[in-house]
Amino acid sequence: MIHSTLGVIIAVFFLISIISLLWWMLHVPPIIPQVAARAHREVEALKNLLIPTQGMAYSERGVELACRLGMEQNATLIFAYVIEVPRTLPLNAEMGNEDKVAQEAISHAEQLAALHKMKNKSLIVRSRSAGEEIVKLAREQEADVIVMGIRQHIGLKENILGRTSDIVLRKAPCEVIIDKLPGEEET
Amino acid sequence: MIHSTLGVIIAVFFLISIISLLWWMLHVPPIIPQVAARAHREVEALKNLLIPTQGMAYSERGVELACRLGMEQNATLIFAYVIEVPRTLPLNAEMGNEDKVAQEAISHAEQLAALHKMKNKSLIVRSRSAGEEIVKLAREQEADVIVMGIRQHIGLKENILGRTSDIVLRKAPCEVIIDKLPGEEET
Amino acid sequence: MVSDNTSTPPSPELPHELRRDITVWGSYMWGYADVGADIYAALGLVIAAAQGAASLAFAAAGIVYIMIGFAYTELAATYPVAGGGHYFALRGLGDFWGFTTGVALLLDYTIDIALFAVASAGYVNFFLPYFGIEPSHFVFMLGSLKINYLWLSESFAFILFLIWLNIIGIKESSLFNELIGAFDISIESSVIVFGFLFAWKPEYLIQQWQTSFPTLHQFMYGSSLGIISFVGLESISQAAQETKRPATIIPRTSVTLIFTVFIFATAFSTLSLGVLPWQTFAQHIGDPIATLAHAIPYIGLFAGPITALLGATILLISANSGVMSASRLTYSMSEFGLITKWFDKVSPKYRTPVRTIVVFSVIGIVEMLLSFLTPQAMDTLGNMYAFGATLGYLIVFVALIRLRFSDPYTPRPYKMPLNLKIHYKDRIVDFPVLGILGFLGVGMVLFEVILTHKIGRIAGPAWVVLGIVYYIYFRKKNNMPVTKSIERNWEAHQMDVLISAEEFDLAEEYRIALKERDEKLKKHEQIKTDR
Amino acid sequence: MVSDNTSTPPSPELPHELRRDITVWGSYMWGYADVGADIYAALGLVIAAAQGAASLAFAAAGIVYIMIGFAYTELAATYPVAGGGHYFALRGLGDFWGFTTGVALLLDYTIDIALFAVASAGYVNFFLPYFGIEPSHFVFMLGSLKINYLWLSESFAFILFLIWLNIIGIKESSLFNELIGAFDISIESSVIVFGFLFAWKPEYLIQQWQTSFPTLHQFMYGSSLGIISFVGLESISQAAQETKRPATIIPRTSVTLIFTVFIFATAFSTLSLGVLPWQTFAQHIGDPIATLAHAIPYIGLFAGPITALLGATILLISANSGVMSASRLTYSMSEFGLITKWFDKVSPKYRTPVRTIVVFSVIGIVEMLLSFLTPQAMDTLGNMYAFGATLGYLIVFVALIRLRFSDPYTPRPYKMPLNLKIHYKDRIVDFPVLGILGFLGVGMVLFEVILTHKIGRIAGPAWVVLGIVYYIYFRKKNNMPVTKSIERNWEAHQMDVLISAEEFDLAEEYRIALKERDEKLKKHEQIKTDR
Repeated sequence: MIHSTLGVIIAVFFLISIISLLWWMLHVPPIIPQVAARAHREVEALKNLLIPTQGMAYSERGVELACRLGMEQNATLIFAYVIEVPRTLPLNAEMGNEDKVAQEAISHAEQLAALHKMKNKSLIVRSRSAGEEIVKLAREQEADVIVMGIRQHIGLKENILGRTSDIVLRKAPCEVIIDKLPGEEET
Repeated sequence: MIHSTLGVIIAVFFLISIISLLWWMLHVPPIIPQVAARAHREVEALKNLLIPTQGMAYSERGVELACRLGMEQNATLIFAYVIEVPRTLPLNAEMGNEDKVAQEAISHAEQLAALHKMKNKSLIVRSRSAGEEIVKLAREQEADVIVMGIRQHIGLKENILGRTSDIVLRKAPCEVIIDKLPGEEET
Repeated sequence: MVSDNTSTPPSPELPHELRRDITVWGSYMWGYADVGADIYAALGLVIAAAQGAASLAFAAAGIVYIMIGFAYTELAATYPVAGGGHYFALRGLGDFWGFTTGVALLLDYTIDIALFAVASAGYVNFFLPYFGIEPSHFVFMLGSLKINYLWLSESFAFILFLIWLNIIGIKESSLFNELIGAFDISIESSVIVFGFLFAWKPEYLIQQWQTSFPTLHQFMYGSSLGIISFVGLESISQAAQETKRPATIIPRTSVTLIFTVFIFATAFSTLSLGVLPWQTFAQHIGDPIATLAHAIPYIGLFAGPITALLGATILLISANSGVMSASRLTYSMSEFGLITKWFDKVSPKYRTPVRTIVVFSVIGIVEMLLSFLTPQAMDTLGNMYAFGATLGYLIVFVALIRLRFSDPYTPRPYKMPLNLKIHYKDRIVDFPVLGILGFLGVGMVLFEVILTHKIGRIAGPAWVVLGIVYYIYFRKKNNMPVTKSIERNWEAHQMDVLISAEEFDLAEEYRIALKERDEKLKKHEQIKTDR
Repeated sequence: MVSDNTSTPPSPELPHELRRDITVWGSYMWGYADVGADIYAALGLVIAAAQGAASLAFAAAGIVYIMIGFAYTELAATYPVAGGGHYFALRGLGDFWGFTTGVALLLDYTIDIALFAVASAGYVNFFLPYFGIEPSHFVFMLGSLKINYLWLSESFAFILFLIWLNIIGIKESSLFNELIGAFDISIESSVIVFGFLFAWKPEYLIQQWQTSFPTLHQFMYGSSLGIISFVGLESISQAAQETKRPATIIPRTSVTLIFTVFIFATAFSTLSLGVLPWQTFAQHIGDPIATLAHAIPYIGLFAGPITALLGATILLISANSGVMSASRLTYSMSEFGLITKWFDKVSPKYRTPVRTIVVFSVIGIVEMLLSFLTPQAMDTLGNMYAFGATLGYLIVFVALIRLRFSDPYTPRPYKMPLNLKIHYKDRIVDFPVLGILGFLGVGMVLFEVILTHKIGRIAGPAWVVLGIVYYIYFRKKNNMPVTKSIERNWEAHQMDVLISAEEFDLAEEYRIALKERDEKLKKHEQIKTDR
């Protein structure tokens, strides 16, 4: 003889909550092996990502890559646009619309960072050699990794990477990630 | 004169639900600029990631990187261990414990993929040249991108990348991402 | 916001397009304007029919309505252009069904204009005695018919005002809605809150539930009337092409509208039966909110003027919604070659489709005149209203299901919940289970409408048949296929729509989806030629 | 599972460690064994005090208890070693407080052994008449004191059995708990479900609430008694070093224990007052579950044997929990040089700390003998029980707060909710607001215990003071600092703990956190030397 519907509801609620608590308790997540843990945590430790950008589609690919890499640990993205000034000109020479191009490249990168809701700061610097400057910036900004999107240099047989990335790869004080798009189409 | 507490509860509930509905409606997410959308969507389109692994700490870094890159779009990771057989031996020669090493490298990669709950498959192949084989696998498996973690080659002045990565960068039919760890410490 | 430096310049090849001037609040209000008046009209009717179970009847109707709402939300977010149901049917089922849906919905919008302008003027008459004017004096006899020419001219003036308002710009017309709508929502909310706080007796509601539970037939009739109070979501889609970032905003405003209207409808009916006996509402079918407000302490004192003001304004913006929607619907139909090209013209000065605004508002005026001349006309129009809406919705459900198969590449930022993944031609298609349920639900209501509405079941289909006759004549005359559709490049069109809507993310998603499909096709062909 | 090929080999330098043999269910049951018996004891007391508001009193006590639970969950997951509260205090506040907490908790565990073995034997006596044995015949007189020597020897036998069980292995001892615990949970759940289905009258509960609401003083007393029913979470931490993957499993079992006990306590009290008047429970304080079960249809028929069996078993595993916890606590205290090193020895054969098991169970036997010889001893022990637990918990809360500042690098897989981010020495520290509230809550309970428990407020502190006297003597004798702590390499120790627990992910997190700190320190020093 059931006395009240409220009693039935409480009884059912009691059973459901006890059973679901025990069910949850017994379903322990699987063990994380040491190798997996190490690779995962070391990437997690990358807090400062330096991303040299040129404002081209391939640079933005690098920015997106950096966003994915840094999202989980809420890393800081440092965007850098290096204006290469030829040695024939003084370092602070007027360079046509280079400043405007730099601004635009940086703003595109910032939009991507905003899409992923990531902390970021931007630098526009002038230098004789982009490669050397990037290495210097990595040291100054205490970057944990440099992420670069690069272009296919068609016909460049002896060095597939181009001058800048070659210097960065050789001299960088930190990890370097190079993202090379295939050469066929450039949007 | 308030007639019933239930009435008060309903009135409050009514107000809260109407106000919160309108509040939610009025808080539109910000616009996604075209550049950001393009970079984001193009990375999202990478569905097959080929990850050559050597079972070293630097290879696992590449695996972790690929996981981060493919997580959002639930991409498939294809792990490949290439056993390089010297030209002096037949291709199916006994190679000491190479098979065991390969198995272990693949299993580490699979553990990382499992940590990120990602689809993956694994290949162990024998070849004369690891680089050529990776390029061939990328074509066969319709890889959208090859992700490789590499080692610092100390003293190798003329080619910073090493033979395998150089071949892959030159001949790959798709995007290539190279992750170079700094040379100082190898765990 | 970073959007300013990336907004697209107006396309040079289409110099006179509609202008994107509607904000989030505006989009919501185009829907609310339409729906708000519907509740006003339906509350009394539903209580009279469903008696003690009126809240349940509203809730039951609400379930069908929520499914319609989800379907419109998906489609409007996917295809953010003017045209609403007609456009979805055109995309999914071809020209003929696009036209049929359009003509069914057009019926509703012109009736909106006529019915609600007249009803709004009726509420205005409440205030005239305070200014020494007695509306009932302004009457002349036409045969045996008494015609109130003051009321008639007021209604006429209202429609003329709305025509003018809609011509000068969607921004102005939308602003008018936004202000009045905000006022009306506040008043309605106050009535509900005050009512529940100071007048509502739960024991009274329970007693009515127990003693006056309707028969099944009464209940079903009541809940089919409840559907009327939920018509109106369409207007949000009609304004899509003039809404900023429609693919983002329309899902939000639609979902909000679905739930606010659902909450209002159940709250009003629950409140009503906890304050007054259902018989009282049955006796005052025409003005349930005023009846209710009179019975609530504090606000009861102002109930007369407040509810009259509320009625006058909410019905006026509802008529405004009718003018806007009728013009955009026909503009779109003309653009796609379903009716004469003459309507496909945007005023260069105001960026509004002046021709359709004038022509279809005039049709509304004609309907209004009829309703003054023949006493049954009002009933007839009401009956046709239900027929037009349900027929349109029924076709839209079919289009929704069809489009899931025929156009899987267009990104759907919002999908109806409850889908089954099924294999279809090498692809995985999300089959919408709720779409089928919605189709059956609306089908049942349409069946009931045809069964119970004596005039509507003749006049409604008659309007649609008349429309189809015109369609056949028009297409033949212009050497266009009648049963088949005109060839159109939907993909380029869709891409243009997304870009012009500043939905870059969706545009990229679409571009990549098409690219992947093309690559797949190319590979398939290669395999074929290799053989 | 892929874990097998990566499990660590046993460290060669510590050949005789405790063995990780406790599973999820085992870990949960070590806690439940302790708590289950406590509800059994407290239900009648709380109802007698809080009358119609007993459920509310349990809920109020539950809030303090949930905070204690969260604190233990955080600490046990962060430091997955044996020792429980004593270890946390040692890490957070140093050797002296580590010892004080340990000695307070040790009091509780030895009382556990004595009290619950005796009570369990009491329930066993229920069955003896069915075998023709009348327990009340086995009595001899000692002066004016009647001593039941059958009961005494039963209790003695039980404790000997538990000593043997715990010596042969944690796996065996845990299995014993797991089986009996599962049975007891099922029985208790059945009583609740059957009760709510067939005997519970909500109107009866409401009537008691309205007519027998306690005074504030009665209510507070009742809810302070309610805390007793919640003591016992500690045991999960004591078993941590023998639990598989403790940092993952212990948060789960603790949280589950917190909520199941909370649900059981509120359900039992709500059920009781909806079935019988509170006065009935006040008259049968000693056996509330049996009283309740008798009043429920169907199961009422078996109520006598079932509740006797339930009582006997649940009290026996509670005593088992006391034996295990007392031995691990003292093992850990010895390991860290707080008591003689003689106890820091694991049997090479069984991998259990045989010496501590035997010695501290014998202390339990002594307490048991006392309780048979002096009728007040039972009361005294009960009073001391509350004192020991609350003092221990109070220190643990301080340790929790302190550790957030002093040891921010150890990964905390679970953190108490509600934290304030504050700056402290160039770092951001999560300051635990709930820790402060918990401290105040437990502090209030301790205050109440000292105020109301006449014997406890003398005997409890006396035990602690006695302990401290031993501590001073021991540390002086061995040339160890008394007020200060021994230097220990906590970082290496923590890393060992994490690795041996197979919590590789946490170990990596810890390694990287320490590396980052070291780099920061190096840079700071460089800047200093550069000046």
